[in-house]
Amino acid sequence: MGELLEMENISKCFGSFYANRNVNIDVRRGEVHTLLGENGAGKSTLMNVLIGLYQPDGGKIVMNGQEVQIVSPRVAVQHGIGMVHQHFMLIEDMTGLENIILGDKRHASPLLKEADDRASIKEIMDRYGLEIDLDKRVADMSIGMQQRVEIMKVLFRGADLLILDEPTAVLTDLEVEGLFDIMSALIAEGKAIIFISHKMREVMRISNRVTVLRRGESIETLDLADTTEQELADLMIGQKFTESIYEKVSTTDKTALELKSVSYRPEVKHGGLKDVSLAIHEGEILGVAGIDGNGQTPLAELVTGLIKPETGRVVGPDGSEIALFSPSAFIGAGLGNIPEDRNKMGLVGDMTIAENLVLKQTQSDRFSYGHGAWLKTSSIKEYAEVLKDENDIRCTSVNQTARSLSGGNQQKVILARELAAHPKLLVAVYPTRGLDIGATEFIHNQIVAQRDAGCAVLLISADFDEVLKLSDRIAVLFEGQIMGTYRGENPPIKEISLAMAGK
Amino acid sequence: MDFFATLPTILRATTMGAVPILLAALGEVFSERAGLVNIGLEGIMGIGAFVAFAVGKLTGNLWLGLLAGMLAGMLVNLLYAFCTVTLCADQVVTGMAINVLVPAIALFGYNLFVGSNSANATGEQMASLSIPGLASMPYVGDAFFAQTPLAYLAFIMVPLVSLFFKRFRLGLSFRSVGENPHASETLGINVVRVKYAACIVCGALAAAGGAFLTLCYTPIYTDGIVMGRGFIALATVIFGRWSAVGALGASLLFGFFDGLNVALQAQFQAAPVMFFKMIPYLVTIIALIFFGSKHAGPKANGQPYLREQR
Amino acid sequence: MSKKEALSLEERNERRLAVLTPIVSVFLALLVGAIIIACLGKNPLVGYGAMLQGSLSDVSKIGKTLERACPLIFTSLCAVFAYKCGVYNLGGEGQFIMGGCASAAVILGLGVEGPGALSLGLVAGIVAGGIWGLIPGVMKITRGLNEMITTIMLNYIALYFMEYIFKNAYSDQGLPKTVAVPQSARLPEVLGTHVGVVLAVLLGVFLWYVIFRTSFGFKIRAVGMNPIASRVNGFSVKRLVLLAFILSGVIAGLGGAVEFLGKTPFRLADGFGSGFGFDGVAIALIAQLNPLASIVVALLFGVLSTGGTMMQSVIGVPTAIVDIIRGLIIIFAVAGMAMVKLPKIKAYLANLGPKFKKAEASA
Amino acid sequence: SGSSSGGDSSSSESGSETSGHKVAMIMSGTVTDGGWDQGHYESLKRAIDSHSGWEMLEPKESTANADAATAAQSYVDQDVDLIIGNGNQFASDWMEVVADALESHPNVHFLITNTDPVTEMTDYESLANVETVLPDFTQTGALAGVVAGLMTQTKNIGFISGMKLPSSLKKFSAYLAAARKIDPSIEGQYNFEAGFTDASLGTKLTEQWISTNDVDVMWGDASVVDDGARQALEHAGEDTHFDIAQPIDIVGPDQPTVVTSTVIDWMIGQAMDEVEAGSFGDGKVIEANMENGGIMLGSFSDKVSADIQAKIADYSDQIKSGSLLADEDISDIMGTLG
Ligand SMILES: Nc1ncnc2c1ncn2[C@@H]1O[C@H](COP(=O)(O)OP(=O)(O)OP(=O)(O)O)[C@@H](O)[C@H]1O
Ligand SMILES: Nc1ncnc2c1ncn2[C@@H]1O[C@H](COP(=O)(O)OP(=O)(O)OP(=O)(O)O)[C@@H](O)[C@H]1O
Ligand SMILES: [Mg+2]
Ligand SMILES: [Mg+2]
Repeated sequence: MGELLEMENISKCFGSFYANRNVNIDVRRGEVHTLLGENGAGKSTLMNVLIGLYQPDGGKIVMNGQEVQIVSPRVAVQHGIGMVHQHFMLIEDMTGLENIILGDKRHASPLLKEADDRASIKEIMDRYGLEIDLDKRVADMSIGMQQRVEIMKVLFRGADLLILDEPTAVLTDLEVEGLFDIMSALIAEGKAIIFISHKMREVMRISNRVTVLRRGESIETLDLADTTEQELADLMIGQKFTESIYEKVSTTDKTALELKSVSYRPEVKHGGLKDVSLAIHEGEILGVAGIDGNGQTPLAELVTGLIKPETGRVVGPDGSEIALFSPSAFIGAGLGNIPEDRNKMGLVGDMTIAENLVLKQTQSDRFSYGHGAWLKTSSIKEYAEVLKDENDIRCTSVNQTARSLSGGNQQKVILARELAAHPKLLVAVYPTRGLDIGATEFIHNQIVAQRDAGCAVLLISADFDEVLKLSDRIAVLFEGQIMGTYRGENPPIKEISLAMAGK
Repeated sequence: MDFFATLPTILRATTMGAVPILLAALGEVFSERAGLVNIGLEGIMGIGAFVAFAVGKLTGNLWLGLLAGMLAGMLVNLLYAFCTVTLCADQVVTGMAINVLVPAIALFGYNLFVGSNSANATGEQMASLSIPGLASMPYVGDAFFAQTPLAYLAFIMVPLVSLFFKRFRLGLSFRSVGENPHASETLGINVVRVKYAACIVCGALAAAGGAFLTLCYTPIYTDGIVMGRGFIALATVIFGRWSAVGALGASLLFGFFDGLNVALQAQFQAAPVMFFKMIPYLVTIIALIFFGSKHAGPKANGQPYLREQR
Repeated sequence: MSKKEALSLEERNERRLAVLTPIVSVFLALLVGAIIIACLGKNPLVGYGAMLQGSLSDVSKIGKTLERACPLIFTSLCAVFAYKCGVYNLGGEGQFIMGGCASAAVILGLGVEGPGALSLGLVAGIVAGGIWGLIPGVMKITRGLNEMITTIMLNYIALYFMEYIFKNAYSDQGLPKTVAVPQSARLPEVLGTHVGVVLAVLLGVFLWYVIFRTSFGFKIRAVGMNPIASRVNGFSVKRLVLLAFILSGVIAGLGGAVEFLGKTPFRLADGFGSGFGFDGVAIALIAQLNPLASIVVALLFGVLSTGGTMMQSVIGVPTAIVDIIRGLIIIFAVAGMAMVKLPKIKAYLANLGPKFKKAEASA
Repeated sequence: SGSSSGGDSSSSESGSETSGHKVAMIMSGTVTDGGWDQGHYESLKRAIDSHSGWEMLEPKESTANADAATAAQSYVDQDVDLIIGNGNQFASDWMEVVADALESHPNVHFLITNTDPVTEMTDYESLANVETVLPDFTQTGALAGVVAGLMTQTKNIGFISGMKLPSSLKKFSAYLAAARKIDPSIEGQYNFEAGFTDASLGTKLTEQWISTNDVDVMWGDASVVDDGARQALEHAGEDTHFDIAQPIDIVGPDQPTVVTSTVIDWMIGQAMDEVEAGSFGDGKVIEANMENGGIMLGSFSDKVSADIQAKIADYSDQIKSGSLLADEDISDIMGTLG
């Protein structure tokens, strides 16, 4: 048949829940085969089965016409399968080189053969134009380079079939182009790639064929040439999908927060701020565009009170300078925060959904007697039920842990909590990273609704499309500096792109 | 007191005191590098001390005693491994349970072994081995070059362990498992096997540290003979920043201040000596304050690992 | 609607397991103990009978058992509170001892008597325990030092400090024990035990309320589970962590003062508080960090101690047997509770449920 | 540990119909500690051998402070006639048990060793069912002192005790005073805080004294810590460094440094006699001394020449008659001990 891989009737349950049910997919040499599906559709699960991390509860895997049992990632490597995981699988404290050669078994010697390995890695780097600083600690690398390390790990082990699980979720457009170049070079050599992404633009651009998964089942496999973006989107969510277009508003002059010549560790290129002046107005969305690692994190931390500027002033809505930089002070002044890392910063994963929804309000009279002296558990639960329905949080009960939710639903919990407090300033950092089109749409709608209600929104995103789509004004951040501020209505895309590259 | 007159004895006490801690700490380095914090060192040292004592006495062969002790340590730590690695139980509590259970087993064994026959209560001692020439050096000669073979072995272990983590494929795998087991697994490293291996090595080394107490220090076993050395070993691993050389430095430091404590006790006899006894512990804390960086060690240290869980 | 019921059934099952596992582990440990006893040629049934008889057979025995459990309740509550906030306080013993020392120092040092002295002694214990908890807390917050190590080191320092108290500072005629607390400053007796036991139980109930029913406890738990998210969401994490250190120290310190003021011989001497800290940690974890369950488990440990002593003397087995049983209980409980949380076992147990249901229905 | 004569409990319960007596011993350490508790245990065994009709229960070893009262209570419940506590630490822990037993179990008696009821049992309301044993520590110390004085070449002798008890202070003072009767230039090193479990501390302390103070004879009063001291002596040379053991006779080929032992018998036989006769109690103090065989020197190793042995015998007679040491000799030294 010429197929490199066939997965037939694969099923995988977690407890009594089927993450995959009778999934079928076949992959040919020299193609990019895209898996498309909503959050929780079972894409990663299927791939984890293929790579030997999970053991399937049913079905079979055929490689090159022969049935194989992939009982561990090691076996997968032997069959020439390699995977770049959705969440990076890197040892942050080790160098790029160490990460790449880790666990590799090509030498019989128990000793490390760094020089040999370095040479073969260099060769691969040259062949595909992968640029990696091998002696840098992964923790000190940019996200893009980390991803290249991930790809190198797979190539170094001689994979014929590469699985890329949402590789672009964290990349800038420029880096995505670089990745696509590498992918093209790989398939030109006859290797096969399974690609997962929620960004339809990318899917349309790079795929040869697309398999759509829905609720753990494979729906259809289509040649890209025979389909359209709309058809794929409809198949994926199981109903007609319409993407909203938001009206841009012109800026009011009521300032919610203003940074005046603010600096924070200006000597650091990636992770500092240099002489930043920026005003966020009520009733507008100010989008911050820029390549990840150019000061987004300190900017977000600064406007949420997590860090204190080293020089410069921060002025509140009434024109008074803010002196106390603590999250609670900012929250008290009306801050809503959708933080960068929902698991680490947004939610207490081991607490229930209900508890996460009232996280900041346990002392309020609504949820406790005597200013926090006795929690009203039933009020909390009722409130959670209401928010759950309003925000379409999909869960079996508000008493299940937040950790057990999918990313999209976790994000909805955070959004519900933050918006229920009617913030005056909403800071949203990468709010839709990794979310499917449906969830993304929902989050976007909510953010725009807040703006329309008069809230000032600071949107920080590495997704340029998202910034363009939502922002009323666009500021560009490069190496900790604001390169310029641009209008959101018919934005000068070319100029902005250049500014993002520091030109 | 004349510090320089007592120095050779303090130094001798330093090395004698450092060796058992060092051995246990080296074991703990393996364990923590693979992501397992083992508070049960104390108990493992205890069983090592007893079994080495009993088998050494029974067979008259101290090396056999040492091996038996190490074997016992491995077995005990396999129990720890089963609970923490296979069952994903809490590491601190499991270690704590080891510390309650294992010394009790050792004491029980001792009761059976010695019975009321006090002739069984005193065992054999390893003879020390002077290195000709070096042993007669002033100050350090007696302390460093007139040791028991087991002590030399302990010191030789330090560069070997260092080398293992720096230059060996398996050493790199150990480290990766402690940093990010999920990533290690995706690279074909068998995380569970590495963790078990770490536990076996840790059990053997910690038990050897215990065996040193009965084979090289004093020829008797008593309940509580480990006297908190297992906990000190834990501290030296942190203080030594999870490296073998660091652990050596930290255990020598502790040994030195423990030696100083005894020297002070010996010379200032009428003073409230309990304040001298605090010295090694105070120094450990102070040393940690000044040199124990915020570096928290292997990232996944102390966390359970299940393959099919994120 | 049916979904909700299914979940609550699952929740109920989980809760049932959480209670059942420790109970089963206790029985397993006793079973292994029985086998060892039988191997020694003694009758385990007689032994266990003696254990019950020696610990629970009459009011005064129950009183003694409660008194034995009392310090363990305090140290386990100390561990519960710290762990709930993500603080691995292994220094319960040191804090307990310092509580006893401070209590002794103020009462014997000032030579006071009467209920005033009693309250002073308790307060001193609270303060000293709090300080002994504060020290590792400050070291953790400012220098990032691992509290497991610092608290263990502080245990030793406390131990030697106590030696100074009972051998030098307040020694009874040069003997290695302090002068006894004056009769009038001792904790009053109730029903064959001292009132400290009541205090311990009330404290347990109070802590349950604080941890699970107040906003403060909510924050403590949140910090314990995810300090970063807690900070982002406006909790003063460092302050809460420090408070957890202090309060857990306070609990243990109060325990030390109660032990000193309530239990014969009303003195500090060698062995005061010995092993209570680690036992407390084990109890807390068997109780799954629930203050109320901690009280129950501590009582079990009390029964084991008093009854175990009786068992040894009646059937003549080595002391180590009781320690072995205790160790087995801890390890079985820990392993058992981990085991039922494993996905495979969980799935198996979840499948058991419906099967039982079906069997019941068809029967 | 060792098998008791009584077998299991069923027989011991039925044993109450015979007129036999039961005795139990409670200790902090173990019967094989090579020191304190072993000495007590051997005294008890000797007493049992010479008293038919007495049955010994399994000794209660490793008794934690917190369990000391419960342990005693468990024997009270079994109507054990004589409950022995090895050391004064039991005096304060047993206060309540003893008082309760007086009413509920009048046939139960308590013997606490190394305890002076006048100073250490002031808490007790009644001493009707209690006696103590108090060895003459001046005699023990003096015996060890003359041996040390005769054996030392360097004129430096050492002493390690587990705990700073009045008895330890008295022992050391008599030890040094007696040694100085032989050579007034003799210096004594001491440590009263070594505990009873850390053998390595004994080694380290002794090594210190050997190297900086030239100590060549040690006398130990700290159970296994003494073993540690012997270790250091052996390391320094077993032909020139000597140890005096106590409280049991352990001279033998596996203890090359031990030249003799100061042996204490805890007079348990006398207590048993009193129990049988019904005269036990009232806080009497049973004294153990050289006259009644409670205190003696054990056998000598071949390192003690016949000549020295003869001198020791001479001095022993003086000690026995009280003529060797004057009270001031002892109190002078005791005053320097801090
Ligand atoms: N380790 C796990 N344990 C339990 N359930 C899991 C686990 N992994 C996945 N699941 C379940 O399987 C379903 C599919 O998850 P999976 O990660 O495969 O989704 P996905 O399609 O990759 O989603 P996304 O687009 O968000 O990456 C989820 O809804 C989840 O409920
Ligand atoms: N530890 C866990 N235990 C049980 N189920 C889990 C666990 N982790 C994840 N899941 C399940 O996996 C599903 C998908 O989770 P996942 O985190 O992959 O979603 P996601 O949308 O990919 O999130 P993200 O965008 O953060 O990667 C969830 O629906 C959840 O039920
Ligand atoms: Mg996924
Ligand atoms: Mg995702």
